Amino acid sequence: MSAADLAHNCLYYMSLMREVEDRIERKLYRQGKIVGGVYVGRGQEAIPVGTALVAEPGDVLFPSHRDMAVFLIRGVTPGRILAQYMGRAGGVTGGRDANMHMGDLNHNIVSIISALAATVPVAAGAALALRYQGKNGVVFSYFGEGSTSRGDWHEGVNFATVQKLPVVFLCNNNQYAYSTPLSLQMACANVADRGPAYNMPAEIVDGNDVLAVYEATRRAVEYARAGNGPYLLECKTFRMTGHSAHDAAHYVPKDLFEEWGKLDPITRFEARMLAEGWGTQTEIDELRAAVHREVDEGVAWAEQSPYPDPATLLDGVYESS
Amino acid sequence: MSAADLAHNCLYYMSLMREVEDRIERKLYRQGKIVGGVYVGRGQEAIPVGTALVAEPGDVLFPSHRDMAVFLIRGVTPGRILAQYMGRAGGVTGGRDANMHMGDLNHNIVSIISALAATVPVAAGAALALRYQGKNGVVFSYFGEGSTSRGDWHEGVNFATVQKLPVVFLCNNNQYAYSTPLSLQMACANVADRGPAYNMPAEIVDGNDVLAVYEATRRAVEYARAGNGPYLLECKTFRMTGHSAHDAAHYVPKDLFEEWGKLDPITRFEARMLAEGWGTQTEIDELRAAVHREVDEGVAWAEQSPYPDPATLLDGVYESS
Amino acid sequence: MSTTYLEAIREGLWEEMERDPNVFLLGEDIGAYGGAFKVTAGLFERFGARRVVDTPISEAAIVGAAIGAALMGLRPVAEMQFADFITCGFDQIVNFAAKCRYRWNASVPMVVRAPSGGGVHGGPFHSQNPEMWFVRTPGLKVVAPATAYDAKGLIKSAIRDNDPVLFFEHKALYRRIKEDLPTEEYTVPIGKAKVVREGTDLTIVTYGAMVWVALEAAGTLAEEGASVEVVDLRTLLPLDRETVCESVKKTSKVLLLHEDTRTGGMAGELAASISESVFEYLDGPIVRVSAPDTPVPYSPPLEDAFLPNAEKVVEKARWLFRY
Amino acid sequence: MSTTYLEAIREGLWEEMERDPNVFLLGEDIGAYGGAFKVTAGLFERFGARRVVDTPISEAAIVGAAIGAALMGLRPVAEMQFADFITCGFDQIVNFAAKCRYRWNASVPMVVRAPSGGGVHGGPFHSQNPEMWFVRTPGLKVVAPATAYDAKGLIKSAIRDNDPVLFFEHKALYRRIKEDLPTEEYTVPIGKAKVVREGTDLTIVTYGAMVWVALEAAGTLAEEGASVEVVDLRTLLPLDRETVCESVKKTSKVLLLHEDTRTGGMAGELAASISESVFEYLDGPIVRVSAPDTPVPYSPPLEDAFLPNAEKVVEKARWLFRY
Ligand SMILES: Cc1ncc(C[n+]2csc(CCOP(=O)(O)OP(=O)(O)O)c2C)c(N)n1
Ligand SMILES: Cc1ncc(C[n+]2csc(CCOP(=O)(O)OP(=O)(O)O)c2C)c(N)n1
Ligand SMILES: [Mg+2]
Ligand SMILES: [Mg+2]
Repeated sequence: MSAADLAHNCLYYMSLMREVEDRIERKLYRQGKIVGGVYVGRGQEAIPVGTALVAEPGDVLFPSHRDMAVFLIRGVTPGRILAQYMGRAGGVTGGRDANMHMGDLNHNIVSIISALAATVPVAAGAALALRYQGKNGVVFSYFGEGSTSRGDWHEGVNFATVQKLPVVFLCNNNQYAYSTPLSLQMACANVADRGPAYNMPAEIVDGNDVLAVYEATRRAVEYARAGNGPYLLECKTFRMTGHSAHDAAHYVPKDLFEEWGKLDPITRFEARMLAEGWGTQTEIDELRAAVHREVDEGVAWAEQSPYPDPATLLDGVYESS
Repeated sequence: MSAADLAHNCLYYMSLMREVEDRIERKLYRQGKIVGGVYVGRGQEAIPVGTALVAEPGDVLFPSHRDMAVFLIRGVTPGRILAQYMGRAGGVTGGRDANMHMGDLNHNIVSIISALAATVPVAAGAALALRYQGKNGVVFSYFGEGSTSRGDWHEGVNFATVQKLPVVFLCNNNQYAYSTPLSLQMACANVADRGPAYNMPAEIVDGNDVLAVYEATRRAVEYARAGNGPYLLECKTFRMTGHSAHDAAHYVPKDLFEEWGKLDPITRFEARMLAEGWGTQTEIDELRAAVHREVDEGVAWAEQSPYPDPATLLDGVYESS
Repeated sequence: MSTTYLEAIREGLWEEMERDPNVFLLGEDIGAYGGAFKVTAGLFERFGARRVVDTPISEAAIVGAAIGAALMGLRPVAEMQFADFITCGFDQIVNFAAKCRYRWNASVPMVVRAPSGGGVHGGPFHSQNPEMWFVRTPGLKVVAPATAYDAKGLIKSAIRDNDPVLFFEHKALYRRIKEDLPTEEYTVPIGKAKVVREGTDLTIVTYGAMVWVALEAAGTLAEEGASVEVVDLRTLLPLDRETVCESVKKTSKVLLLHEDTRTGGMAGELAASISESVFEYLDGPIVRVSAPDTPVPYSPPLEDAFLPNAEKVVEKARWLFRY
Repeated sequence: MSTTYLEAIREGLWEEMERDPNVFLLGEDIGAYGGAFKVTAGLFERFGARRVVDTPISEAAIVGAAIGAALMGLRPVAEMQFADFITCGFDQIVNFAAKCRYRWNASVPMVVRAPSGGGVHGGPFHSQNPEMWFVRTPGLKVVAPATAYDAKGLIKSAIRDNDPVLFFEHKALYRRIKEDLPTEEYTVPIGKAKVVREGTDLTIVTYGAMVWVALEAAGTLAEEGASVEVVDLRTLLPLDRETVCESVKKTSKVLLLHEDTRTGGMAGELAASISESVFEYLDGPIVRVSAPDTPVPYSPPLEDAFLPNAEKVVEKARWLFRY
């Protein structure tokens, strides 16, 4: 892929994620069309985009709750995602589960459960399976810095490193876990400081720079795919919203929002594109308009999708049922 | 305490632990007087002894399954311990639980449960309580290297370091967890390599050298008591037995037993005592004889202790019952 | 001055913290933020970081630390952000806390608060009713209040109890119900059910949010001439079998109702207990109304179909009357 | 050539591994060591480290990795060293594995083997019967064989099943029972109970090690002229309510027996089910024999008092006959 094509892809998926999430959080949620929790990755789009664009089709991805672009990049349509949030039959889980609790093995995406970091050992098991099957796929395991406090995180990472499994651990360190700042979450300064505990390479990258994330992910994936075992990538970023749509984040010092707002991954990358000559302002404007249209269509598609039929309530608890 | 007194104490408790455990594993168990699992700390006595001798009365100890000397040092008699193993009413748990699953808050010792490392967060909570109560006690949290793989270990250590709690984490790295060697347990070379993950000082000490353990523990305890937070001490040693009395440890290369046998903490320390002039051979012989007598008496005491009355089966599930 | 169920819990915590300096709270985001549901709002400001401890995302450490502090004589109240996450600290509760006293005579006076239940469109992981995992574990006490009065009185009793207590607060009740509470101090005893409506023709035994469903159903049935007694268990373990059986003796018909899924639910234990003790008084099958055996679905039409409601109760009661 | 219960499980694993290259094992000390109980002895030598994976002491990782591998199309069989430690991987089982299919239509064809049960002087943490934690969790299947024949046939079915199956092997049966097994291949279907002794006066419903206790009791009662039918559930979830109810219809009296503690035990679910479906056939209370509501004590006289046995069953049955 040419640098310009890559740049275009990066901008497209970051913008698409931003727009889908904006629509969800600022429109549909407030209109009461989405009930239940809404968590967005505003300001963090460079992380799912810069990482998932590296993934090969045979790689298996375990996005967390602020990684919507992973779905978009793997080909899950905005319509299905929007329908998911609205609890419609056309949603990824057909109304069974909410928001980012979705997966689709046709796209090699495994659904999180709500318990944070529970996917980490599962990701290790998927990596074990890929190696077992003689495939050279890599597993992408996503989580926030707060999730690294969980026992499952430790057990999963430890097992993966002992077994030298092809997993890249992708941490978005947005410095908050709900209302809890890093300093009340861990005594170390960086999540990457946890790498040596597992004899695992750990790298810190600017999580608001999509190309830096992309390049670092390539290094990580190459390392893992070559059979060297897991690699931890800590993407420093900031959560530009409350924890969820109902949280005003009063506990975050205002100047942090301002400071990090200047580092917005999309604005920054648009400037970079122009500077590098990877695109023109017109192209950027067109991209933005196209994204808008795509999301408009997605919303329309989702809204026409019916609610699931209550008669299906009992189906699918077991294979036969 | 004079160096000679300290040395005498060290030798006495190491020998007492050795003798009690020998009696349990090599006599009572084989005689069928102990049913259920028997795990001993043969060859590792320097660790519970060198650490627990540092403890102040107000310190709270969480010994694991190879740390019998902790009980002896805190004043739990061999008789009560032997009765515990034999399921007698006079045992520490009155026949309710087996072997090292015992605790006694009168001696500030908390009982492990079987799930490894489950005591680690509990130890953190005890340390929180000591600080809360304005006491300057330190908590001693014991575990084997294999137990550090557990999620509870990670969560407990992480919480303790975030809260800067007065806990010393005391790891006996005896290089096996049941049949599992270190290399299948963790990808790092030392348990101490896990310290930086929690921004916690971590020190490696010769776990078969009781004075080295003692001195290192003093450093660790001083650090924790001063309010600096947890300290991790990794005591390198070797499990000179099978995992339990029914395990012949065929999976351990024979030469490892030979090699480590030469480093037996008791033999080694006796030589050191003589060399340093902390005691004479006569004194050592007398100590050994005294230990023998003490354990003989303990066994006699335990054997005369009745079995618990089945009529008490339902008592004590709740406070009132 | 009406008090919501949520405020009642907060008041209970507050009063106990004022009364006993050994009471303290720990959990995720419970400090300055006041907790995901704001149950602990204001407590951090009043009692400070020493007594309102924000923790990392570590349910095993939260429960474990509570156990450790309890063993040292404190009275910790741990919060699970959602009851669903209690599975992450499960071993600590069922193996450590529950068995300490029986094994080595050590008290663990700890409370674990857990916002549970559906009807809030929370989906499979924010709606569960996990009580039966604990009701089947000797050594624990399990409480599930239905009213603001009981919520306050029971949280206070739970804190004073010398055994580990799981306190299931129903999320759907938090702000939906409001009562005038006594101004003087009171507690509600653990282990005592309550007849919340008297009747002679049928006993409905239930707890938590379903008490309101039962009362609604009883109202409808009254219009049809049936006199329904409603027993609110309030405590699930130890179970007040006596109050249940007394009621059944009187009415001879019983409907067991819970929001939890059917198989292995509380109704089973009640059915066994009733059948063992007052079989001869029964003049009809013991019937159940519960959620079906599925995860809790998210989408409103599915969740509505999943949850028991007054209509389903009335229908089942009518069937039983026809029996 | 007689086969023990333990050998039967090993044979089942072995045959399935020979048959299907996607089947693999993971757990603590299951490789060269052959597992704490030697169930997997010889499999490492035959199938190597790729298919017999020794893990760190990480129950959550063991179950989690099994889920991940199952999602990718493998058929992992995870071993818990003791069933008691399943609490350490609890969230993975009840929230991850159990709900995948319902939530997003993903198969988790995983088996978790768990040596459970008392009578081996294992004390509170090596003797538990944790089945009800899982029976109350929709999406799981739960199996608890009583015979070598069923153990082999059910482990094979469990491995071939496309849903997560918990396989409780009773430790006290491992080497205590021996049977001649068919030389040809067979499986035993999940979800089907079995009448292991026919009778007309009383039905005893039970499972696991208690099947043998029930049979012993039935023998004693036969000498007293009572004809006792014994139903071995074999699978606890999905529960074969039909076989149970058919038997009760025939005998009109029922005794529910389990080694697990009483409150919240399997007997509750059975009592509810029987009372709902075949109430009119009952001519006496549904009675229970079970362990009491305590942790499992270690000391032999205490454990003996704790465990149900034939004497206690006979006594309860006599009471019921007198009723
Ligand atoms: C085991 C568990 N405990 C608590 C929660 C509630 N919860 C949901 S998201 C969240 C914060 C997560 O923080 P982090 O991992 O840093 O991810 P971020 O939201 O910042 O991206 C919490 C506490 C949960 N989902 N799972
Ligand atoms: C959670 C859990 N899983 C498995 C076991 C079974 N088990 C008991 S001791 C042991 C090995 C412990 O190894 P380590 O921590 O190194 O201590 P050591 O025995 O070597 O002193 C195992 C696997 C257990 N007790 N708890
Ligand atoms: Mg975060
Ligand atoms: Mg070890």
